[in-house]
Amino acid sequence: MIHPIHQLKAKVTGQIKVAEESFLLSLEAPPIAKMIRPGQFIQIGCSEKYDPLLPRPFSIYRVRQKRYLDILYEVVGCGTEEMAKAKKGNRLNIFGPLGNTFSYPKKRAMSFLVGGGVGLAPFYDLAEALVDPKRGKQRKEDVKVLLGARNRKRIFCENDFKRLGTPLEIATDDGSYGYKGFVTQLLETLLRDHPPPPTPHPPLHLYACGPKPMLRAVAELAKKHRIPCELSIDAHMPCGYGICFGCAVRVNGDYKLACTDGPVFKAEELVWE
Amino acid sequence: MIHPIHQLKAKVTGQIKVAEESFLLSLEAPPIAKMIRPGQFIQIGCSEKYDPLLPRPFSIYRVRQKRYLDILYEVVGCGTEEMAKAKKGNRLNIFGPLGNTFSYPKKRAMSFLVGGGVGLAPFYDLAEALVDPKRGKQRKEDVKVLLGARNRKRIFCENDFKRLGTPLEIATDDGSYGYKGFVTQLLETLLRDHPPPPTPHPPLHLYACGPKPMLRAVAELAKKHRIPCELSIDAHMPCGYGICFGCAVRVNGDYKLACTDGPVFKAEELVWE
Amino acid sequence: MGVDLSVRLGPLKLKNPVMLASGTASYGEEISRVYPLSRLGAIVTKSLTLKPRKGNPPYRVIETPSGMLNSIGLQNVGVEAFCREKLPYLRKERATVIVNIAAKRIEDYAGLAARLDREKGIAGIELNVSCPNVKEGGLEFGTSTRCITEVVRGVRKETRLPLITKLSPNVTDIVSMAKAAMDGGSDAVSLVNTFLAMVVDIRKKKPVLSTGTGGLSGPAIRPVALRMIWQVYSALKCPIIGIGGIMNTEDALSFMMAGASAIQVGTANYVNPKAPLEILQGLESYAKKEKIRRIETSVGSLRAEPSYG
Amino acid sequence: MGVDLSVRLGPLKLKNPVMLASGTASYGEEISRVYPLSRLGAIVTKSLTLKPRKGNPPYRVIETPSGMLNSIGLQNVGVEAFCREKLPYLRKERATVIVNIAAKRIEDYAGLAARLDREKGIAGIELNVSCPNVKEGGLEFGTSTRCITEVVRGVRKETRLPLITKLSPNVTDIVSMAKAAMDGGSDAVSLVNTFLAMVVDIRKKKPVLSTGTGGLSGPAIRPVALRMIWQVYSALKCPIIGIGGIMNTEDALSFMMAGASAIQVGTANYVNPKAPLEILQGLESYAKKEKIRRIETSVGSLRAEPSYG
Ligand SMILES: Cc1cc2nc3c(=O)[nH]c(=O)nc-3n(C[C@H](O)[C@H](O)[C@H](O)COP(=O)(O)OP(=O)(O)OC[C@H]3O[C@@H](n4cnc5c(N)ncnc54)[C@H](O)[C@@H]3O)c2cc1C
Ligand SMILES: Cc1cc2nc3c(=O)[nH]c(=O)nc-3n(C[C@H](O)[C@H](O)[C@H](O)COP(=O)(O)OP(=O)(O)OC[C@H]3O[C@@H](n4cnc5c(N)ncnc54)[C@H](O)[C@@H]3O)c2cc1C
Ligand SMILES: Cc1cc2nc3c(=O)[nH]c(=O)nc-3n(C[C@H](O)[C@H](O)[C@H](O)COP(=O)(O)O)c2cc1C
Ligand SMILES: Cc1cc2nc3c(=O)[nH]c(=O)nc-3n(C[C@H](O)[C@H](O)[C@H](O)COP(=O)(O)O)c2cc1C
Ligand code: FES
Ligand code: FES
Repeated sequence: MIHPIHQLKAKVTGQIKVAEESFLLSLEAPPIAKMIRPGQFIQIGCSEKYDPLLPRPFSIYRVRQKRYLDILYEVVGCGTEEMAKAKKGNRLNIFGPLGNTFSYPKKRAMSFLVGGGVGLAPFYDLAEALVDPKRGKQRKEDVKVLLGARNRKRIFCENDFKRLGTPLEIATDDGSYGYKGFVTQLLETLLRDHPPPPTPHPPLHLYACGPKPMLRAVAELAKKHRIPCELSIDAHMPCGYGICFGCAVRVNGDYKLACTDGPVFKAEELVWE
Repeated sequence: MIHPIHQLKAKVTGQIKVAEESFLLSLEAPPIAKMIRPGQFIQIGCSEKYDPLLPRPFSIYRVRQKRYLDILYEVVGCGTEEMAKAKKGNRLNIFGPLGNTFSYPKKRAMSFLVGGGVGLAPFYDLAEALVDPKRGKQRKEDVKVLLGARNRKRIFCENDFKRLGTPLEIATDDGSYGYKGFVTQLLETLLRDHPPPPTPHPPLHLYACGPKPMLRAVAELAKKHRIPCELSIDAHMPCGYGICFGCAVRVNGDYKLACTDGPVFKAEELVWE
Repeated sequence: MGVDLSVRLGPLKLKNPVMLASGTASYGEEISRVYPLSRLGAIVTKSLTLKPRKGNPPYRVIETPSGMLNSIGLQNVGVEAFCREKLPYLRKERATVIVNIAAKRIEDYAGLAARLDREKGIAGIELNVSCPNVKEGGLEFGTSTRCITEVVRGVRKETRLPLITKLSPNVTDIVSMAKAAMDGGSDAVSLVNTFLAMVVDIRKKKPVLSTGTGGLSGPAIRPVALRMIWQVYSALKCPIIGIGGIMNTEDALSFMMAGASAIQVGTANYVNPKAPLEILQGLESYAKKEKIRRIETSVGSLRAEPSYG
Repeated sequence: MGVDLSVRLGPLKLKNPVMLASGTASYGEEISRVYPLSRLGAIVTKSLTLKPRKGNPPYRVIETPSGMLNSIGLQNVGVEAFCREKLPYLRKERATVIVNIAAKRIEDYAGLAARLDREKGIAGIELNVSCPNVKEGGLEFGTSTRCITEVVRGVRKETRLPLITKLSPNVTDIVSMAKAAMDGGSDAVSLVNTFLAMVVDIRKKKPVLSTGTGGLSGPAIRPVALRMIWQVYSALKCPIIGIGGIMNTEDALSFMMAGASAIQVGTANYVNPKAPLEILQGLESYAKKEKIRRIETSVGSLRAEPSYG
C-alpha cells in the first residue's frame, strides 16, 4: 500500500496481431516497468472521450529492458476494439502497478501455469520470474506452461515460451493443434502422471488465469489433488486501485476487492456461483 | 424533398494529409456519388460509440467516377480527430445527399469562389460543375477560385485546381504565400479591377464558404458592389435532414433551417449578429 | 414461423412496437426519404400548438457526453396548417399517426384535441405535459399530479381517440405521475421526455443555449429512463411506451422487458436515420431466434423485484 | 502574481475548491499513492454508518454511455474503525477531512455526528441524505423537505462542525430541498448525488446490478447536475459544492460559474487518478491567464437569467 501508483501517457512502441482477434501491444512506461511484479496489472484508458468511460485492466505479458510493457490481449468489446486501433507513436493513458502478486514456491517445486485463451497473458512474466535465479529460483524443467485455445488460429506466443526454455503445452477444443480437449483435461492428465518417477518428486504448485468455468475446474482439481493453487480472476474494475469498492468478489463469508486483495486469490478462498 | 437519402457504411479508400491539420478522405459511396450536387453535403458518423454522439456535416470536395467522394477537412475537435484515424478499408457510417445546392449563372458570368481555409471544400466540385459544358456552361477563364489561409502551411489542393484550369489565387494572413492579407481583401482588389477592359464584361457572381467573419465581409462586399452572392454556412447540425429543427439560423424576420433551407443561402437573406 | 410483432396499448393496436418520438421526426416527410413510414408502428409528430410557433433563437442544440441538449422552443406549423398541409401526406403514405400536442392552458389542450378529433387518419393523441423548453410551456403540468389529471380529463372530454400522456422525468415520483394520468382517463403513458439540463460556455460565461436550459436526450439518459419505466410497470401495470436513449435492438428489448409495450426512437434518428428500421428488424430476428411467436409476451418479462426507494 | 485559490463555504474555509467526492476516494490511503492528499481542498470520505457494512453482492457496477451505475451498498468500516484506523492516517497526511455520514434514522445520524464531534482533524461533516442504493438507506430523507430539515436539525444539535447536506437529484424541485437543508441549519449544500437508474442484461432477463437499480454518475449526468446547481444558486445564493461528472478544468469552471464555491471530483478518479490535481493546476492557470486574483470571484459569474420552469 505504500508503493506509488504511476500515471502516464505511455507511448505505443508497437502493436502486432499475434492470432485471430489477439494483439500484442508494446508501451513505453519506465516507472511502471521498473516496479511491476508478476500478477500485477495496469489500467489502460481506451478512449479520449467518455464512451467507453472507464479504463480497462490488463496483465503484463512481458517487461522488457525495465522500460517497455508488452500487453497480450483479445478484442472482446468496445474498449479493446479501440486499443486495437492504436498505432506506433500514439499515446495511451495508463496507470499502475496495481493489485497483488503471484507468490513463488519457497523451495524447489513443480509449477503448472494454466492459461485459458488470453488468460495466458500473465504467465510469460511469471514463468520468466520463476526460472530467474534471483527471483523464483526454479528449474526450467519444473515450470510447465499450458495454453488452452478454441482452435489453432487462437494460439499465440509459442516461440516466446520456447525461447524462455519453458515451451507451451497446448490444448485446443477441436484438436486442431496439440492435445484435443479442454486445457483442464490436459492438466488432469499431467497431474495423473505426477509424481514423476524415479526421483523423489518436488511438490506441486498451480497457477491459473482464464474464463470462470476454467478457473473453477482448476480449483476443483487443486482441491482434489490438494495442491496449492493461485487464480488470477477477472472482474469489472472501475478504478483498479481500491477506491470505488465496485469489484467485490465473494470469498468465504465476506467480500474482497478483486483489484487490491487480488487479482490473485488462493483457489480455496473463492466462492463459485 | 422527393430525393431519397442514402445511408451506408462507406468504405474508406484512402486518406492523405494535405496540409497542417488538414486531410483528404476518400470514401466509396456510389449511390450518394451519383446523386450529389455542388453545395450539398453528407453526414459522417465519427464514432462507433456514443461520444461523440452526433454525426458531422461535410461538403463534397470532389466526386470521382460517380463512385467516390473526396472530403477535405480540418481537424478542429473530437469528431474530426476520430476521422483522422480512419484507415483504408475501415468503414464509416454516412448519409446523404443533404441540403440545397449552389445555383449556376443563367448566362455567361464571371464567378468568384471564395474559400476561407477548409471553406474551400465545396468549391472544387462547384468549379468543376461551372466549367462543365453540360452543367454550368461557363468558360474556365471566367471562374476564379480564391483561397485564404493562415499561412503557407495551411495551403492545399493547389494542383487540383491548376489541373482543372481554374488555378487558385491565394491569400495568406502573414504573406508567407501569395497575396498578403485576408482573402476578402484580395477579393476586394479583384472586384476593384472589375469590369476588366476592354470587352463588355460579363456580370459577376459570388460564392463563399468559410468562417463567419469572412462570410460577413464577403456579404458586405457583395452588397456594396450589388453582386449576387451565395454563402454556404456552418451550423450545429444534429440531424442534417430537417427533422430536429436544431440548426435554425436567423433570416430576415424569421428562422430557416441550415440543413434543408441551406446550407447555401443568398447573402442578403442572412442576419449577422 | 412468422412473428407477430403487433402490440396493444389499451385501445390502440400497433402493427409493431417501434415508433418515432415527437420532435425527432418532424411531420414525417424527411424520414420517408429514408424508408417508408408505413413500416413503423407509428410516427408521433412534432408537438403542435394552436398557433404556429417560430421557436427559439440559436443556439438551439449542443452535444453533451453521449447525449444532446435541445431547446427548440416547440417550433411548429400550428394545428391548422398541420391538418391542411402535413396530415394529407401522412395519410397518403399510410403512416400510423399519433399527434403530439402541447399547450399552456387546459382549454388549449382541449381545443387542440377537439380540432384533431375532426380529422381522419389520426390513430391517437399524445399529450406533451412535460416540455421543459418553453417558458409558458408544459413543465408545470407534468410535475403535479393534480394538473396532469386535470389536463387529461379536459382532453378526454373532447375526443374518443386513444390518449397517451407523455411524462416528464424531472420528478421525484414518476409512479404517481403515471397514476395521475391514468386516473384522468389516459389510455397509456409514454415516458420519458427530456431531462432539464444546462451546458455553459466558459469563454463567454454564458449558457450555450439561448434559453439557458434545455432538454437532455440520448444514450446518456437511458439508464434513468429505463428505471422509471420499470417503476411504473411494477407499480401500475398500465400500458407504457418507453422512450429515452434507445439506439438499437438491445436497448429496445431492455425497455420492453422492463414493461414497455412499445418504444419510441428519438435522438437515434439523428445519428442513424435507419435506426428504427434496424430495431424493427432486430426485434423480429430476436423473436425468431428465441422462438417467441408474439413479441408482446416479452413485455414486462424482467425477472426482478423492484428494490428502489 | 500569486493566485488565491482559497474558497469559503459558510464557516468552512478550504485552501482550494477541489475536493474528492464521497465513495470515490475510499479513506484516502489509495489516493495518496498517486499524490499527496494535502494538495486538495478536502477529501470527503466514504459514507460512514454506525456499524460496519459489507455492502451488496456483485455485480455492483456497470458501465453506461459516458457514465457508470453503482450499487455498492454503503460498504464501510463503521464509524468506530474509521476513527481508530483511518482518521489517524488522514491526520498524518495533513488532509482536510470532511466525513460523510449515512443512516436510516435521525437518531443514528445524530449519533454519528456526536461521535465524530469528539475527534480531532475533522473539518466538517457531509450528510448523505440521498444514497439511492440501500433499501433501508437515505432516499426518503432526501426527497422530502420536511425530512431533510429534521435530519439536519438533529445533527446540528450534536456538533459545531461545519455541516454540508448532500442532496439527491431524484427530485422535482431541487431548490426547495436546498432550502430545507439551509433552514435546518446546514452551512452549505453539496449536489448532486447519483441518479437512480437501471441497466438490464437482456440475455439473463435481469437487471445487471444485484440490487436491481443503482446510482448513475459520470459525464452523462453533468448537464443535469449543472442545471440544478444553477437553479439553487440563482434562488438561494447559499454556499454550494458542485458535483456530477466533473472530469476536467473546464467542467469545474462551468460549475463554479454556475454558483458552486467548490467542486467534488468523483467518477473521474477512476478514469484518471490525477484528475483532481490536474483540475487544481488548471484552475490556477486559468486564473493567471484571465488575471483573476481570487478564484472565488468566479463563483456565480454566469451571465444569464434563470429561465427554467
Ligand atoms: C486483473 C485483470 C487483468 C486482465 N488482463 C488481461 C489481459 O492481459 N489480456 C486481456 O485480453 N484481457 C485481460 N483482462 C480482461 C480485460 O480487462 C477485458 O477483456 C476488457 O476489460 C474488456 O474490455 P472491452 O471494452 O473490450 O469489453 P467490454 O465491452 O467491456 O466487455 C465485453 C464483454 O465482456 C463482459 N465483461 C467485460 N469485462 C468483464 C468482467 N470483468 N467480468 C465479467 N464480464 C465482463 C462485458 O459485459 C461484455 O459482455 C484482465 C482483467 C483483469 C481484471
Ligand atoms: C454543411 C456543412 C458542410 C461542412 N463541410 C465541411 C468540410 O467540407 N470540411 C470541414 O473541415 N468542415 C466542414 N464543415 C464543418 C464541420 O462540420 C465541423 O468542423 C465539424 O463538425 C467539427 O466536428 P468536431 O467534432 O471535430 O469538432 P467539435 O468538437 O464539434 O467542435 C470544435 C469547435 O468548433 C465549434 N463548432 C463545431 N461546429 C460548430 C458549428 N457548426 N457552429 C459553431 N461552432 C461550431 C465547437 O463548439 C468547438 O468549439 C461543414 C459544416 C457544415 C454545416
Ligand atoms: C431536438 C428534440 C426535439 C424534441 N421535441 C419534442 C417535442 O416537440 N415534443 C415532445 O413531446 N418531445 C420532444 N422531444 C423529446 C423526444 O420525443 C424524446 O422524449 C426524448 O428526446 C428522449 O428520447 P431519445 O433519448 O430517444 O431522444 C424532443 C427531443 C429532441 C432531441
Ligand atoms: C462507486 C461510487 C460510490 C459512491 N459512494 C457514495 C457514498 O458512499 N456516499 C455518497 O454520499 N456518495 C457516494 N457516491 C456519489 C458521489 O460522491 C458523487 O456524488 C456522484 O458520483 C456524482 O459525481 P461524479 O459524476 O463526479 O461521480 C458514490 C459514487 C460512486 C460512483
Ligand atoms: S475496482 Fe475500484 S475498488 Fe476495485
Ligand atoms: S440539423 Fe436537424 S433540422 Fe437541421
